[in-house]
Amino acid sequence: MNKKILFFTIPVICFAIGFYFFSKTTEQPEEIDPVPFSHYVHTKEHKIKCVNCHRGVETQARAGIPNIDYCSMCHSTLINPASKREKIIYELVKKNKQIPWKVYYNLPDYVYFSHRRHVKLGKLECVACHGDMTTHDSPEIKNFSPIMMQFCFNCHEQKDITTDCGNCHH
Amino acid sequence: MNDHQFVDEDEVLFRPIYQTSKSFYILAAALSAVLLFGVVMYLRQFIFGLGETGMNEPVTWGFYIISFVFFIGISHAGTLISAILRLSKAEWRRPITRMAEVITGIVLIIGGIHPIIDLGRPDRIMHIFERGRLQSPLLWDMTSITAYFTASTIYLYLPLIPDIALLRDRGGKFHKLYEILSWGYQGTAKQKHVLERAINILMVMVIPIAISVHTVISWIFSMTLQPGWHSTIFGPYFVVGAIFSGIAALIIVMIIFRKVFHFEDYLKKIHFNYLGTLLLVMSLLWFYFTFAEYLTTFYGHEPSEMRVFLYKFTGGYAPFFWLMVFCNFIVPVVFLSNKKLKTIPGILIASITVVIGMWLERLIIVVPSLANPRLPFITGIYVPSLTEISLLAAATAAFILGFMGFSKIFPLISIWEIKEGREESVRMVSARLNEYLPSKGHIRKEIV
Amino acid sequence: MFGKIKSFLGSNIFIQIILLSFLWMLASGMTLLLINLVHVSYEVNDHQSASIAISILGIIVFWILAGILTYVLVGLYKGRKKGV
Amino acid sequence: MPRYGMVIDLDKCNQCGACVTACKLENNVQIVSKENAEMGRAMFWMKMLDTSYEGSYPDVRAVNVPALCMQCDEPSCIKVCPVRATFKRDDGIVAQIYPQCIGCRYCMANCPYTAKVFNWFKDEQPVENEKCQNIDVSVRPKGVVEKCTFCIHRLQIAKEKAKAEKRELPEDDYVPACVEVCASKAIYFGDLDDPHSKVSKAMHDYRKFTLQEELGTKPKVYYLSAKSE
Amino acid sequence: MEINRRDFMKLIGGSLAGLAIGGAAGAVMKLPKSAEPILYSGPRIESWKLTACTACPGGCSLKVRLIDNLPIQAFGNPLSPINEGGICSMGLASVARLYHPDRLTGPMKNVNGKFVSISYDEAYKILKDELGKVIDNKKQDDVFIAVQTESKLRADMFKKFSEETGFSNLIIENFQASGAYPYNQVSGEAPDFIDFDKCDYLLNFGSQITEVSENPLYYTRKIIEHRSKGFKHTAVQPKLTPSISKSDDWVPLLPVFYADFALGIAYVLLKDEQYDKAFVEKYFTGFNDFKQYVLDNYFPDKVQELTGVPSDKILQIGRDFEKAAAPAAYFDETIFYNSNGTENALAVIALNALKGFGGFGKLKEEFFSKILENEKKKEEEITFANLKERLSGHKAIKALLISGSNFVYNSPDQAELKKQLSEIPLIVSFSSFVDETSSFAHLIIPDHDDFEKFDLLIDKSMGLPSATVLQPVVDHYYNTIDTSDVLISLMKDLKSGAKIPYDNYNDYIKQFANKIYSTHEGILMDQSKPTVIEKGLRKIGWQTESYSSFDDFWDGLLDAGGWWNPFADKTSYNPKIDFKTNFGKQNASMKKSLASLPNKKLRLNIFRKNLDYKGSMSLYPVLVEQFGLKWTVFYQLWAEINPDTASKYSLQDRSKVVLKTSRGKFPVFLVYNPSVIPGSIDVPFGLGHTNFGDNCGVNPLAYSDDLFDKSTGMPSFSETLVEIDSASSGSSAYTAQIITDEKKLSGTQNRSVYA
Repeated sequence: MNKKILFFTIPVICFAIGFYFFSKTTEQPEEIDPVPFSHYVHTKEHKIKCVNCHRGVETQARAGIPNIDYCSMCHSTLINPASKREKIIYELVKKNKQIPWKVYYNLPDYVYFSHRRHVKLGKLECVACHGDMTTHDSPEIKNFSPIMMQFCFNCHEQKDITTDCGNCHH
Repeated sequence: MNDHQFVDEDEVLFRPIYQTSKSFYILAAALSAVLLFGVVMYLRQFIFGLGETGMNEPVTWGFYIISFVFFIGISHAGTLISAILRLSKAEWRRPITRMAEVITGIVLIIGGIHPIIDLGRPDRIMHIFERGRLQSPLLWDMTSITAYFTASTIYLYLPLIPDIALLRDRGGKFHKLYEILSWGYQGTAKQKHVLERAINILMVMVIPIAISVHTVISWIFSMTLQPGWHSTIFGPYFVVGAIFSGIAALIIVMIIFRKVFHFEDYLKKIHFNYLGTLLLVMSLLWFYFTFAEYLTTFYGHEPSEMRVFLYKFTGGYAPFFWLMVFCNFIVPVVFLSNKKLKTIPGILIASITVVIGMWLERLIIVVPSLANPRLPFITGIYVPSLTEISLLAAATAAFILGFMGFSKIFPLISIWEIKEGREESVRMVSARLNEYLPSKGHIRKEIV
Repeated sequence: MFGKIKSFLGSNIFIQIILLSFLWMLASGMTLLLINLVHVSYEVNDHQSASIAISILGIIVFWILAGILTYVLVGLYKGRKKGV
Repeated sequence: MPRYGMVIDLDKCNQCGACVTACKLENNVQIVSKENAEMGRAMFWMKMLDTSYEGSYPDVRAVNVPALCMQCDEPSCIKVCPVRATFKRDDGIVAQIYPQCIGCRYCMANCPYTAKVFNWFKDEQPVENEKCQNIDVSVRPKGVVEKCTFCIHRLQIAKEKAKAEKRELPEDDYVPACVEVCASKAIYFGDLDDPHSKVSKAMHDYRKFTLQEELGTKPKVYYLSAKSE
Repeated sequence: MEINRRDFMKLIGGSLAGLAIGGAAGAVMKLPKSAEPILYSGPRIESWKLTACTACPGGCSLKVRLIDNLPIQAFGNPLSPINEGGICSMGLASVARLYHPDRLTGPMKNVNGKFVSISYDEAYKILKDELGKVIDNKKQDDVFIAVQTESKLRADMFKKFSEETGFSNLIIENFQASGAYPYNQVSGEAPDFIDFDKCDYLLNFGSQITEVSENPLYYTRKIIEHRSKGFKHTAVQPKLTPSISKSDDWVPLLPVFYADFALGIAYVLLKDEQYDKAFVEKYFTGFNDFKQYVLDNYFPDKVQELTGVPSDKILQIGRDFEKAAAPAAYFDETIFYNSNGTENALAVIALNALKGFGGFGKLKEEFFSKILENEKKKEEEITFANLKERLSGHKAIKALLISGSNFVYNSPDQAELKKQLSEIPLIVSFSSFVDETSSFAHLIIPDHDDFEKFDLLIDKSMGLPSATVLQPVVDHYYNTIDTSDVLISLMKDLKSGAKIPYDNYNDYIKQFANKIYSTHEGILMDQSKPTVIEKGLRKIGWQTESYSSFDDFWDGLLDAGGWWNPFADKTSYNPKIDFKTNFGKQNASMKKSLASLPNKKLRLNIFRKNLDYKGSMSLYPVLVEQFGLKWTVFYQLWAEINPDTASKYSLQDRSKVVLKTSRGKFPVFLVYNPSVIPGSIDVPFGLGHTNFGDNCGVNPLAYSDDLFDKSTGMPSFSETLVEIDSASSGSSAYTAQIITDEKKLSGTQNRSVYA
């Protein structure tokens, strides 16, 4: 009898587990960028600020990702001929071929998030949300700090900024 | 008197549990097919969206809400009636109560599911628990229906215990189940006493809950500003309607099982007579409420109200409206008020029409008001789609299936109450009569 | 020792208790839900009073129901003939 | 805190319906398939309540009323929402939170202005319009209720601009699309509480009326008409 | 309880199954695709560009919103004096056209019924050779060019082309030009505008003045203002259109009777001796005959029995008209949508003449005609009528060039016309879509979209010269080419030694702008209306701004989106006019039959809505959706009928009815409408395209009689008689079912007609 129960309960539990995971997982795109971009080299070694490449940060909602002709401003010549990585981008620049960046921070379109508001008006550091990207030498494969609504909430609550739904959702 | 004889006597009541005919399986198969189809249709709706239904602007509520109200209404058959009968110590209740309570149990589940079927985003149902708003009548509903469901299941379960004990003592199939559910009931005085008490408390408790449930459902509508809904008598109106349809459903069920399982000598003409009378009374009461409702509307002659009024009386929904009146008032009155027609078939016909009529009434209440909103410029047409119809069919099938299932596990007529009746009631009744009658000799005539 | 536990797990009373606990779970679950909702209504302060009134009603009903069933089942359990 | 409201001057309105188009395009309101439209599922946040006629031929006059969500001060829709998906903001705009809505459509049933619409199917913009969607507004998923929001996204962006430029939000910076495009300047929009705003001046016109005043929903969309409505 | 191996396996199996099912269920329960984030990579930089709207003759200035240099929305330019930030539905929707899936991506060649794409050079070569042949054997007269453009400059370019190459059969449909056409018959010049500063009574003959007209948005504002000053606006129209909502008085009248009505009013003036005698004897040659004729034939009672307008109404309007100091009887192209359109127009002109054209005005010095060399050409204009007669007559047409015009869709009785077209050996179309007309083409050289090309829309209807720039918002997506450039290169190739002072159209535009610049008048549209003081200063020759160079001016022009001259002076309009024609003779029988309907017959009155201009609507789903009626009738043809008439024929409201004309049957959804003229059925125009965007509904014009205005060749919209073929008693409750089978029906109808 109780064997029966066991046989009943365990699959049920498994069902629950399966259900939970499959319904909750937010699958991350796992491909690696075609360009082995290194935040470390750019920020730490060449002392480039985030804003210099992600130009939208202080002026508009989107930070934006530089396209090839922006890269070409530096990479039109080989800075460090030794570097294998740099060759790749150098080639791309020569061919003037756009880089198919992977975008890992996809905001649902029913959320209004403005970088300007947070960085310029709110005086937030990039690190606050994105984590310290400057240490990343290898190209990104996932969004470094997965941002959930709770994440926003915590900050908004402690800074006591409105948590009115209508403020971010429409 | 000796036991053996009794067992024989009530053997009929045990038979359904131990013997199953082929036709049972066939019917079960057919019904489950219908049910399955309904499920498939629902999955389609779930995937493709509510567009699968016939609902539109401004008729944003359709069959689902109608059947929700309807089924919850039916549920009042049971518990309320049996409770009232128990309370009023009506001796003829004994073979009826069980079925009534079963109806409640099953129908509540079905009815309770409907609002979820009606949701546009059932995958977000958790939002109700996370950030629900208790001020919304929908939440009142959720609460009261859950309460009612719990109460009525308990109320069904408690009187079932002695019978389960009987079944357990017989041994055979489901032995373990019976052992567990009977909680070692052996009919000792103490146990009897405990049971009695519990049942009495519940009886008193269930009635207000039951009434509250349907009042709250009516409030879903009457709390809005829609013409034709925004009315104070909706609470009692719905409750009356609910009991009305409940009794009708109960009669149908009784007659069917009487036929199928040969309960003729338990469910006698007299029971149907009484229930029929009750039905008649409710029918009159229902008509009174309906009349009051529409008279006030008509007399007030408020334009937007009148649009709905005319839509019902002469407009697109006139056929349904008059059919409803026919089913809910004319037929019952004709069949139940006159001796010749008040036979069991007659009563059956009356009850069937009443059930249909009450369903129509829900339709009449829900759709026309939505179809004629306050701004006269936008008007709607509502034509149900296959999805909705098949889901209605599925709900009905589920109801029957539930009953069949129950009849295979538990007795449909509470055996111990019958026994108790046989043993006790004569004495109890005479005692009671002694209390409120002057002379003794007179009484003898009455009873014998 | 282990045998005892096993037999207990097998026994009816265990299952019966589980069944009973379901009802209590429902009752307490309902209570928690209502409390949560009241709390939310305080958070966004709209009509707390209404929420409270409704929740009080709901909670009481559920607890009474659970109580009754427990009372019965315990009563039945106690009231068995001796020696069974 | 401002209290945003609107005044529509029916004597100026020439019934061109540009406001309707502007609304649809600004908010990516989906254009449903023909079958659905015929079933009465066409979605309009703002619609020209269609011609009722005054007088008898040949002296008839058509009465067209552009109607949108009335952004009531006492909204009957938020009273019944079971999940707080619709609520009144501090600035008086009645917001609808799509990710929160469970699609019970109770608010629609209770809206005396039938201003709300429901996504019966998943968003189905025709190919012609796909490429010119307004990126500021989310595309609503299937099974949620939506309605006019006074182009709330414009308010957000305007506010942010103003803040970035360190100045107060001037009156004309934030107007809904329907107001912006109106050719006959028949729609005024702004802060009703600010006595100097155009809208509050227009609001105190003797011709003022609101739809279904008797219900006491206190709409914040007023109409002006010399003909008594 | 011990678990043996089999049990264990069972257990594993069970749990795996559970996991799988659970996973599946979980996957199902996930958010639907549409709710998942839509990824827009790219910085989303917002920018605004100014251009002009070409959806209707108005030529409003558009403010286009671009995200990452892709146009997504269009609004009105708040600084433009024409629309002052307002914009109509057509303008708003116009962005969608840019991305329309049906747009031609390059030149197309018709190879036995199928269009195959070819290179531009190929296409051009074919065109050049064919035309070259024609020229060589001196057959220029057998070539027709049908152009429909609202841009004067583009029209000018075509005129230039026809001049240079000698293709004299040039048909130019231009709203303003055709409005001026009857003036050219009786007098030298047309008035430039209604002078709202003087005009105190506006009598509007059939013009949907605030919807689709010379300058609808400007007129909308002006008329509101005008009426707020207490001046009257009376509209004479067969249909209660939204325009009339802005008029004080409406005279429901069929276009056929406009002339009679106008003369009826003239009668009142003449009788009361209230007309402008000075003007008349100075400028009105043949006045006495005219007076005599009117006095004999048009006393109010006669007019009443003729037109059905009560005589006291005529008197009242006549009195209003004569009392007014500067009345204007206004008409525009729409008056010609009738078989005696020109006559009507002349009658209206005559009526104006009696009050000395008080309500109209003219620019002091003809600003643009100074610049436009080809505008002032006074010889006999070729109109669509000529093409019609040529087609019907057996004189062959060698070639037909079509630009912008979709005349097949816009003309009645299309079956015949289509047959005739299919006989033409060479049809070249410059349309960027395969529409009804260009589907007959042998060669299509698609033009740029209007968001991709340069142009300058010049306008005088405001009483001030203004020029709105139509400039590329994006550089063209597809392999298309500006038609004018094709023309220019054709001119060069066909006529050796043709001296063309510009090598492409943009150049031409620039030169035009340069002329504007060189006048040193006016200001750019980047500043709000000048104040009185400023005007005063201007008067005494103070330049508020001056540009260092033309390039400077040009850049400014592009940024500002246009140029206008708020300081231009205007004069009263008093032309010499002489009437040789006498009125009322035309189609008397038609009038009779329309006035006193034969039994069981009704008038089919086709009306236009402000969502559609000459059948252009079907490209824009958002407009087609709104085209419906009362938000309950969508994507199908409906008909409005007066309840009294309906009851006579026992037709129900909101029922489905099949109408029958001499050309065939078509289904309509019948709706009551108390504003409809008794005895006529109003159906909207704009649905029922066969291959041009959305093809729902029916095109009523295809079923109406083959009637054209004799001289302008505009199709007649309201002279067909129709009868109820069958009336199914469908009440509103069953619309859903009706609609479905109606669809089938309409489908078959289309086929039978277009076969």
